[in-house]
Amino acid sequence: MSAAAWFKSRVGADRQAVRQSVDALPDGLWTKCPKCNEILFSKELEKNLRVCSKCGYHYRLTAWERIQITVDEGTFKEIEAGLVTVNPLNFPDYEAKIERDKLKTGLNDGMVVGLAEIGGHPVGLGVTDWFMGGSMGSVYGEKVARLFELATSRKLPVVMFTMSGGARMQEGILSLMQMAKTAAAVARHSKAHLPYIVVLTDPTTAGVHASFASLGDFIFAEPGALIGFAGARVAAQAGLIERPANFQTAEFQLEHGMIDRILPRREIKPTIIKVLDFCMGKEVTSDAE
Amino acid sequence: MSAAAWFKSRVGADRQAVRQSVDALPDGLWTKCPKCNEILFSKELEKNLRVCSKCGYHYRLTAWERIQITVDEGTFKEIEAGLVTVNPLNFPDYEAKIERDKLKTGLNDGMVVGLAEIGGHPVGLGVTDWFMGGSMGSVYGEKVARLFELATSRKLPVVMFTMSGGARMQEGILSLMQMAKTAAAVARHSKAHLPYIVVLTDPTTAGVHASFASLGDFIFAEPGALIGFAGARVAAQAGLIERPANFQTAEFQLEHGMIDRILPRREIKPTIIKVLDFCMGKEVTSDAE
Amino acid sequence: MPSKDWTVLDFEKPIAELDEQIAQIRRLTQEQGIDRSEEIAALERDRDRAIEEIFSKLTPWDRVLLARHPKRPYTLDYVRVIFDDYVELHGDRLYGDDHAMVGGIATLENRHVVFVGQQKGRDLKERQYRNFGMAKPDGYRKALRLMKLAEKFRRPVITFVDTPAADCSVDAEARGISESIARNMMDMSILGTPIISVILGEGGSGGAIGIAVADRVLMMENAIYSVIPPEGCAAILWRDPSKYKEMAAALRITSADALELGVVDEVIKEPLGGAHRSPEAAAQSVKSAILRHLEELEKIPIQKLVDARYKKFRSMGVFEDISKKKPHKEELSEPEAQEDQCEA
Amino acid sequence: MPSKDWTVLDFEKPIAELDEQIAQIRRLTQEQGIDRSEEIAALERDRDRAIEEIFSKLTPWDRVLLARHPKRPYTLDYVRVIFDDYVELHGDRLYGDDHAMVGGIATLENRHVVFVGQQKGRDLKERQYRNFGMAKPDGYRKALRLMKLAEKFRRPVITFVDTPAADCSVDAEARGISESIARNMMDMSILGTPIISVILGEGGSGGAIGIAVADRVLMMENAIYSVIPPEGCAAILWRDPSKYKEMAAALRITSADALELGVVDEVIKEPLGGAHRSPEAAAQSVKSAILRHLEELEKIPIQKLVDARYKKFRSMGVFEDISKKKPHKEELSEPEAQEDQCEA
Ligand SMILES: [Zn+2]
Ligand SMILES: [Zn+2]
Repeated sequence: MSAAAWFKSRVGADRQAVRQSVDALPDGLWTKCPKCNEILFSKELEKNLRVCSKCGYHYRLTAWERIQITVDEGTFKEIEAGLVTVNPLNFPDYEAKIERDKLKTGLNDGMVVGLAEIGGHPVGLGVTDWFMGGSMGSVYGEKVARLFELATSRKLPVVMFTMSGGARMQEGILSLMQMAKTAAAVARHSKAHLPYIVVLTDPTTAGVHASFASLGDFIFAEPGALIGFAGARVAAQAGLIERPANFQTAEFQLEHGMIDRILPRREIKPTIIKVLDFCMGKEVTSDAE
Repeated sequence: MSAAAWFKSRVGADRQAVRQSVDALPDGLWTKCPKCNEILFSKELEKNLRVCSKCGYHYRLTAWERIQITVDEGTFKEIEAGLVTVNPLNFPDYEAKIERDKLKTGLNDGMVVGLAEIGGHPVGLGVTDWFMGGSMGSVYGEKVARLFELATSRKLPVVMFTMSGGARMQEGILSLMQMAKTAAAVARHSKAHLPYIVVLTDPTTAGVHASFASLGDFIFAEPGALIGFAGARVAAQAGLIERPANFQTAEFQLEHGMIDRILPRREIKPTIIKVLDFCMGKEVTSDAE
Repeated sequence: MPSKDWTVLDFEKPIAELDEQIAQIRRLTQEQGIDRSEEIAALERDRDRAIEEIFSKLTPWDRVLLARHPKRPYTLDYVRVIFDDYVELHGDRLYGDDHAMVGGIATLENRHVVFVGQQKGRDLKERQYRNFGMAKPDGYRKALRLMKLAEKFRRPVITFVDTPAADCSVDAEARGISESIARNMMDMSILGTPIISVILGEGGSGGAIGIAVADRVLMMENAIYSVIPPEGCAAILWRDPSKYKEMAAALRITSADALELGVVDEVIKEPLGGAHRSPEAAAQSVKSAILRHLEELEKIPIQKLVDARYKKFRSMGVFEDISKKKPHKEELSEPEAQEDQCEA
Repeated sequence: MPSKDWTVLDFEKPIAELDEQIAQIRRLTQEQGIDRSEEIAALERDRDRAIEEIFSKLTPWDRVLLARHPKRPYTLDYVRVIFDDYVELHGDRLYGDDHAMVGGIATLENRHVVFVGQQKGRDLKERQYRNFGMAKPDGYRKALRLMKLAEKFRRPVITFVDTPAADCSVDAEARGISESIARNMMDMSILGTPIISVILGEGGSGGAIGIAVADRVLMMENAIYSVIPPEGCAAILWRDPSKYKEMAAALRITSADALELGVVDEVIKEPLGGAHRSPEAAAQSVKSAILRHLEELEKIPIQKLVDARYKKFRSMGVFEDISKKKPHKEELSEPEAQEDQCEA
């Protein structure tokens, strides 16, 4: 699917409508910032890439919104859209939840992968939607692995936007194995001297953070994004009480050496292009060897 | 030179005599431990590899003493004994100090390198004596580099006993370059899949610790050895006041993940043999590839 | 083994009572010199029948209790039986030495191997020293350092998994616990030497897989392997921590489940009543399983081995590909669901 | 630039006075509109002659003061002029982000490069933030991470050296400052991409060489490169810290010395009076020197380049080999000293 097609589709329109019913004030024209409570003109908010112009709060984006603001217009071609989730463990209520989120998002699962161009560079692109908490099950992991395999065979960089609550509990141990599977796919892509750029968005935690999301040659993050190993509820279970104020934020991870830079949303695409120029640009240091 | 020849030589005998005049009580038969003040029977002390039987204090060894207790009897052949130190910077008093330490140690400089067998394994061996504070100048660095190059060409492991106050100030920037030179020689040896075993003995600091001494596949240390980056006097200059009690000891380095094990002197040779068996033993996991 | 002992699980109580009877008769035999061996043999038969009876009906939650059994042999208990000449090696050469992750070089029959594994503590003091078997980034980095030594010297790697989870404290997070686990999985997936992992007790999520990307993954009969502890899952998913027993079943965390789901290659049978009833025999079973797999793996050229390792993990997961059921279209607008499962 | 200014060195005072005179006349010119350009030109000639006169007699200790000059351009001042599209990258992916070591990707004319360098602070606050340009293990590990990115994508590495020394505090020691420097030298010696290092100011011992194992090592005219600061050396070797000026000479730490000793490949001339009198011009000189060397290095196949880098550092040091002067004996008992030097 293309981004334009999605936005025109029934689900795309519904999703936009649902978002407005959540964020927007009754008249629909104005939206209240959940962080600073500023009243924002909805159209201005869209123009500002859904970043609050007052406090810089970065709203979460749908997969298709992310694609739209990231790729060169009209260049995204989805792949592997036919992979759909089943219920391998016969886990209670799993199918119902999947159906609910399919309706909500218009997607078969949380990970959308495809080929696109960014700044004229052909890339493999992965973006995540908030489907079952952005969790990684078999379909999610399989799509990531197939994306890396395709990129490896075509000598393409991979650009990945992550947003995830972790491994999907409803697929049990199979979800855990997606961590190994995606990490192994990254290994082969990396050995082929191909670049992998990760942008961590709010939130990126647990099984996804502890696998392909932490393995980029370049790792960026959106300001204020929740990023960490223990999901909030797991951490609560573990009784973590004394924590620094910025614990598990992008800023904490930067301070602790885990990410390259924090990028406000507007700077993400230009920075990715600079990095792609660096990695894939024609001027090479030596044609010998 | 062989160890036996050294012990029989005039300098060897003198050195033994000098040591006794320092450590020993007037009758020569008894020695007082500098750490616990225990009165030790000198012959027993020698039998105990110069480790205090009461408190475990490890006396420093001369290069030849170290060789004698480490290699299979009669297997050590010194190489590069002809390298001698000059005074490239015309540094004041340097020649006089060199001459003094030549007389004291019977060596041309602090590093003694050669070929030997340990547990039947042929190895390249480097040991250090307390010559100009165990400092690394051009001859010292050159000998280390030549040892690694010979070991690389003959596919031999390298076993290295370090004892050093750091780079030799009297050779200025040339001493600093020995750090790069020795590290580069280790790199080539390591790329050839050959093992490098380091035993850090008291003291190993500064330029030697920050170059080949920290690059072993296996790094062991004698108990209580002073090990660290800043030499004691440099650290004093830098005004380091609040330090943990065990700062810059072997025990501190173990706690901080920098060394594999602390080995009492008696366990060093058996452990080296186990490691050599592991690295060089005939049973391999796969003859394929 | 008195039945009031906290180290006896509820469902083990009948067994413990028979054990106690047998022990009493043995004591009497010694004290009084009367031969009561037939009586003992009969009681032992009763006890073994009781064990078989009880173990044939174990629930998944019972397996969790066995995997965490306070008397269960831990990693170093296995090491002592399985390996000779073990030289423990410490430290990650970066930050510290993690006592929850142990490792070193050792011999296994004629072979030289590298071993790494998580280590729990037996008493309170050792438990704290071992951080309850929960490794921090330093532990995963130490493990990777040792595995790279194995690769350099072409020796196989044996890893023993026994951890409730990786440590998720503030300092583990600050030093990159996610990065360390991710890096291990990535580098293990291309490590140029055979790797065998054995899940001995608790195979706790990322903490486990961080040292278990292996050519062969073996699993003790009463071990568990899970994406999340059942208690945590119940609390998070159903917001009802009391449902942990149901969750243990739903998550399919037993060795039989893992084998059926294709996540482990072999289940190692434990001695009657569990590994803790005969740690030596359990270790011998692990040893012979490792040796058998090593012999197979050693015959495979390294590149083939690494490729097979990739394919192994690559094929894990269950899903459906509806694009394969009909001609592929560039833009599927509204995919039709089909219900038959297909394994990738 | 009033002469009471603490940023003016003693030997710069006559220059500063002339600068001040010129500046005053310029101000008057502006205020009063009278053309005094001839007078200014004459004064400028005087000043330039004074500079030449003063700089022709600089002692090694004066060079130390210039290398540490409070107005001397620092690493990022050069970066702003030399590179375009600089994207700073942070962190070692292990522990932290060291502000004394900066780096990232950038373009240099048509080329894509990786840059790393030590960064000092200008005012007290920034000095503390930059830890006075003294990097900890995290800084060296960040530098190595970035250099490995350069190798992966076949881009050259440019490093800028300006550090009094590596940090030797308790926490630097605890995280392995020695290991980090040693590892950098080892890995740089085999890094599969061209490396150019420029010593901009202070080339302080292990702290400097930890990022300076390069195919070409260039050195600013007034930079120093030393195994130990002269003050420290005087204190340790002569137990008399007041002898630092003599020690500065004895240690041979100037750019001319380094060139003569074969430790650097080229000295980059600074603008009249030192880089701080014209930072832009200084940076342009550095830029053209880097470009010239890059053009040479790019023509060399990588393996040859790495071999040449090895030989370069391999040949540093001065000693004598008396075994070459006479037939080699297996056991030399009492070597005879011969006094002529030979370079390895
Ligand atoms: Zn706001
Ligand atoms: Zn004593």
